[in-house]
Amino acid sequence: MIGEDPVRILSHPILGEAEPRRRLTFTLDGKEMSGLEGEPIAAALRAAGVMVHRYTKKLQKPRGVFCAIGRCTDCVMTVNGRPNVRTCVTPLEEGMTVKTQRGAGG
Amino acid sequence: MKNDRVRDFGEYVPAPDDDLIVCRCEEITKGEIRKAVRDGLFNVHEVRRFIRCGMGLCQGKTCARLVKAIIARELGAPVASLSDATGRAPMRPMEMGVLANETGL
Amino acid sequence: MKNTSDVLIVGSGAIGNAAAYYLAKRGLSVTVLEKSACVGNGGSSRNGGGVRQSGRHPAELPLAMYGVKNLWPSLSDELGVDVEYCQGGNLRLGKTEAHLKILTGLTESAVVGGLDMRMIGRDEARGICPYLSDEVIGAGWCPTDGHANPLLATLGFYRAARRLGARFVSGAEVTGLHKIRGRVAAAKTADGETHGFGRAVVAAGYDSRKILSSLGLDVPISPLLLETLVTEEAPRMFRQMLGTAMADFYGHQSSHGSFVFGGTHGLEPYFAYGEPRLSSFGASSTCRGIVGYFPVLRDLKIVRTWAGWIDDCADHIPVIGNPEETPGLTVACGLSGHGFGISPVVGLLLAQLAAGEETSLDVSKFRYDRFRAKV
Amino acid sequence: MKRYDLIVVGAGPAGLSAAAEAASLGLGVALFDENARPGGQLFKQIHKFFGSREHKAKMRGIAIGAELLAEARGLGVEVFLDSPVAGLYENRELLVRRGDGVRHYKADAIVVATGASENMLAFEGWTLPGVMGAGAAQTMMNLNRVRPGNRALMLGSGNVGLVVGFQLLQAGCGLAAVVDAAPHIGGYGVHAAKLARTGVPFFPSHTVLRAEGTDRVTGAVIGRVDTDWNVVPGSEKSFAVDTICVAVGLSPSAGLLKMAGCRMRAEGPGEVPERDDDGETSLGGVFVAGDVSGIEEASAAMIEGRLSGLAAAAKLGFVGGEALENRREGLRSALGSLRDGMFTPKNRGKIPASTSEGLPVSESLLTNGYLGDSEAGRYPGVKSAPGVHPVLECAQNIPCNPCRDACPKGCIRVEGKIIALPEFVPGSGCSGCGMCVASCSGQAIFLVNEDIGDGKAAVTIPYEFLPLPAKGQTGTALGRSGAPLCPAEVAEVRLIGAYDHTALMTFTVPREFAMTARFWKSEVAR
Repeated sequence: MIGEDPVRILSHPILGEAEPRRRLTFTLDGKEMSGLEGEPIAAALRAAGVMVHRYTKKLQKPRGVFCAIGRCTDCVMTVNGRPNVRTCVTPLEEGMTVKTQRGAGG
Repeated sequence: MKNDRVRDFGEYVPAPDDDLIVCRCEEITKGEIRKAVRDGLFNVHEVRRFIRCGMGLCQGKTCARLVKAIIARELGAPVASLSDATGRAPMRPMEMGVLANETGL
Repeated sequence: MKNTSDVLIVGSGAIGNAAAYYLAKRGLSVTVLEKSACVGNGGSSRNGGGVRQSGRHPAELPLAMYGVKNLWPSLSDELGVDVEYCQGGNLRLGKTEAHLKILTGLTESAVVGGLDMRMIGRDEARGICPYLSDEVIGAGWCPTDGHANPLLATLGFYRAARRLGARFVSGAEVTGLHKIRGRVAAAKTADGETHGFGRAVVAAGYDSRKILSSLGLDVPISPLLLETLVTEEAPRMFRQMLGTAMADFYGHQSSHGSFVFGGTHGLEPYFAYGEPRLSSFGASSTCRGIVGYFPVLRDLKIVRTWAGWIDDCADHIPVIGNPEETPGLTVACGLSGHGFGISPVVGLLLAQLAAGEETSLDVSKFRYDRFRAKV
Repeated sequence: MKRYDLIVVGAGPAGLSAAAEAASLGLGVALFDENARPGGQLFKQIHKFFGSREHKAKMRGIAIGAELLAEARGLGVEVFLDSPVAGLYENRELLVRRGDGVRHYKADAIVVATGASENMLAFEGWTLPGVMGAGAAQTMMNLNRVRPGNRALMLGSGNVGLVVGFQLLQAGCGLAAVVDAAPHIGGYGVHAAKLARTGVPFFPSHTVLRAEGTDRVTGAVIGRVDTDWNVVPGSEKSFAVDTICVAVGLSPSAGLLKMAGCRMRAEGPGEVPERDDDGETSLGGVFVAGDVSGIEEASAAMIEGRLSGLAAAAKLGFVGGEALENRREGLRSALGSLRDGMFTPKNRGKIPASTSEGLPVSESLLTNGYLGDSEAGRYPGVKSAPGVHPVLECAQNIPCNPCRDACPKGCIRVEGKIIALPEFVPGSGCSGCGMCVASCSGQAIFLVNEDIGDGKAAVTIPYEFLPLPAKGQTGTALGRSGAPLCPAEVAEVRLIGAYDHTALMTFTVPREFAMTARFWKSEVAR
């Protein structure tokens, strides 16, 4: 099941085999997608090949994961209607609606 | 540190990377920072307050060092002569509703 | 550089910088000495940005009205920087009959002073700002009030004054002023330097008290902590300046989209003067106030909180003028937490006082020696 | 108000160590961390640590994290996860987010162990998705187990850049180059050599000029810089990469300390808190440990944590006298031995010309990332000998000695300080057990049998990649530089528990390559 996503690391020389985890479904801009229970939204998106999380307010430039530990706030998206959610530290939940954020969202 | 702010910077010489984004949150460029310094904003705090670089969602966690280096270079001063921006609570963005819900006082 | 100038200003806050600008514009040589390493580092950069006329003491109201009529609308053009002045009105909100009584009192007093202000009901208030809690039953409404960005206005005056040739020295703490042959004519800084001048303007917030005491003047001001917070950027919601009958909080949405709110929790007098430090409960207190009146803001994230000092005067209105017993000295202090909105006009009055001109407004109510014992 | 003797902020190596030390002395300790799992960066650090036994050398970061957490919990430390500390206020009061509210906590002593955040470099295109901190790549692949990309460029050759570069390879992501503006590689030579022998090129005195792409990174252009940091015209080189990792140093995450008014001092381009030898700051009773007090390795952070936990305990009267002195002395000496050698914090930015043994430092290692074939023999671990024997390609004084302890036969000598270069003692009867190979955190030890008959030699290398080759498989032997040398057949692959995930792979090559073949690839050279 995990093997559906080619960028997931299933076998790792040090970390071993990936533990099987439950698949969760969520939507990105209305499109149904899936990820794994316990992983941040950003990881599920990356596994699905999504790189662009938002477009900036002034220059409408794309942004994605940059620090991955919740500090830089570059990876924010509109999640369940709330803008500016740090996807790299927010766990994925079943049924989430995730939207590519434009500017400040809203 | 006493700082007499009378200073002649001479003509502004545009740099090829003036349009480089430095503050990622507020999309402030290197050129804007350089011009702010020439306008008399001589430290990290004043530049932040005047052009908002480092005042966005991440509060300067990414760009602080870069901004400081640009200011120092424009002033012709060592980086160590400038202090970093102050730390401000909350260390991570926090919803009003959460902050309002105080327990354990 | 020679340490002499026509006018020496102590303090580069909003008022000192505004005075420097208006003086430099008059062609006078100006030096501004600032204790901090940073210009505009006191209350000027730390307040909620209100440009209010409503809720002012009758003595202060003419200053606020003059500024709103004559200075604020053109300030961005004048300074060459957008100070984000927004004349969106002021809503002072109430939830109880007791609140309405306070608001009615404030409104009546403002009307006597000639201000366009009135009490409005629940529906009209909601028509002006649709995000109010259902608990709001009425408000005082002043349509000509508004807000501006204190950082940009304070630094904008600084920048404009500097362009006109005013000399600013930061990190220069004035330890005392000195008379020469009966006239205030020199200032000493902590590093032992002396500055000579034709006239001194003291606009140093609470520190003014110590500086003035070096000339034998005592002004009854005390430091009061102010705590402010700012949120993440949000889509445009409302233009008004907001407050409440009980002054639990006040604030506005800036043109950037972030909300700036200040608040009081009642324990402000008990913090010792020094580097201003936040209380651990202030932001929570302010947030409770805000979400109580604007439940829709509950999920909005706070990104920064900070503290500053108010120079609170015994009767909560400023001291402005040229004390007769110290020729050569002009004073503006004790702005008592409502200085930002009147900073351009106070700066202009200081410039007029220092330049020996007739002032645009009567400042006699702000005399330094007006204080009398109660019994 | 919930009150503790000690509150520790940050459950990384320093924080966990501080909490455990204090709890072991009887303090009531709470530990707060913003993350869902404790360990700080330890759980991303899948490489083996340097140092000696007391520093948990040759253990991997992940295992150290698990061990420290178990120790702290076992000693009664209350660990609060998902609990970001919003602020540090007067009287050692903390405001902490707990669920959908905030709680107030106070303590008689506080240890701030909030770690560091990555420095950044601004260049054209650096805001494109695909440009990220090296730490971000590490988080994505080692915690979240997704590859950050398929082919990356690493900017920065300090230990973070080198270690994360290797981890990218382990995760199955290609590494196009390691680029550094400095004229020399900043991190340990052994870390660089691990990359170089797989064929990763190093570009010292180069900087990234731009990231290419419109909606994500599709390439990177680098250029050479002269001594004034100006780009040399015509020196541009392009790489087809989808990921650019930035590893240009770390800065203390000192926000809590600064908001509380802690005195800071300038250090390099940033600021660090002023502190005494035990980590106490200008805010009495508030201590710092780990990267927040100045950037060092995690091994040092753990000892600093112990020292601050101990000092807090002493301040609160839980320990004193000889017990305190002995413990403190032991910890300080352990810290001192880690801070010794060529890479001591005092040497930052400087390159010594010779080792403490007086041997010239390998210029090739510093610029190309590998020992020149003609240089290797000058170091005491590299000697020819009959039969199977270890070859220790350890050429810099770094604080590390597990190889000595790993050898049951006494073939390896590390004299005096742990920064001394290991020496191979010929004739001591190497059995070829491979424990030294697996114990070397720098993967710089090889077993060589220079003559196994038939004109062949056998070379055993540490191998931490998947898939593991099979016995009999043919491939190509690569030299230290990653250049193909000759065909090589896999003779044996050993992976036992004691090797801790480092496989020992033996391949055979013509005899003349015994002292130069140092890696193996399954592709057959054309």
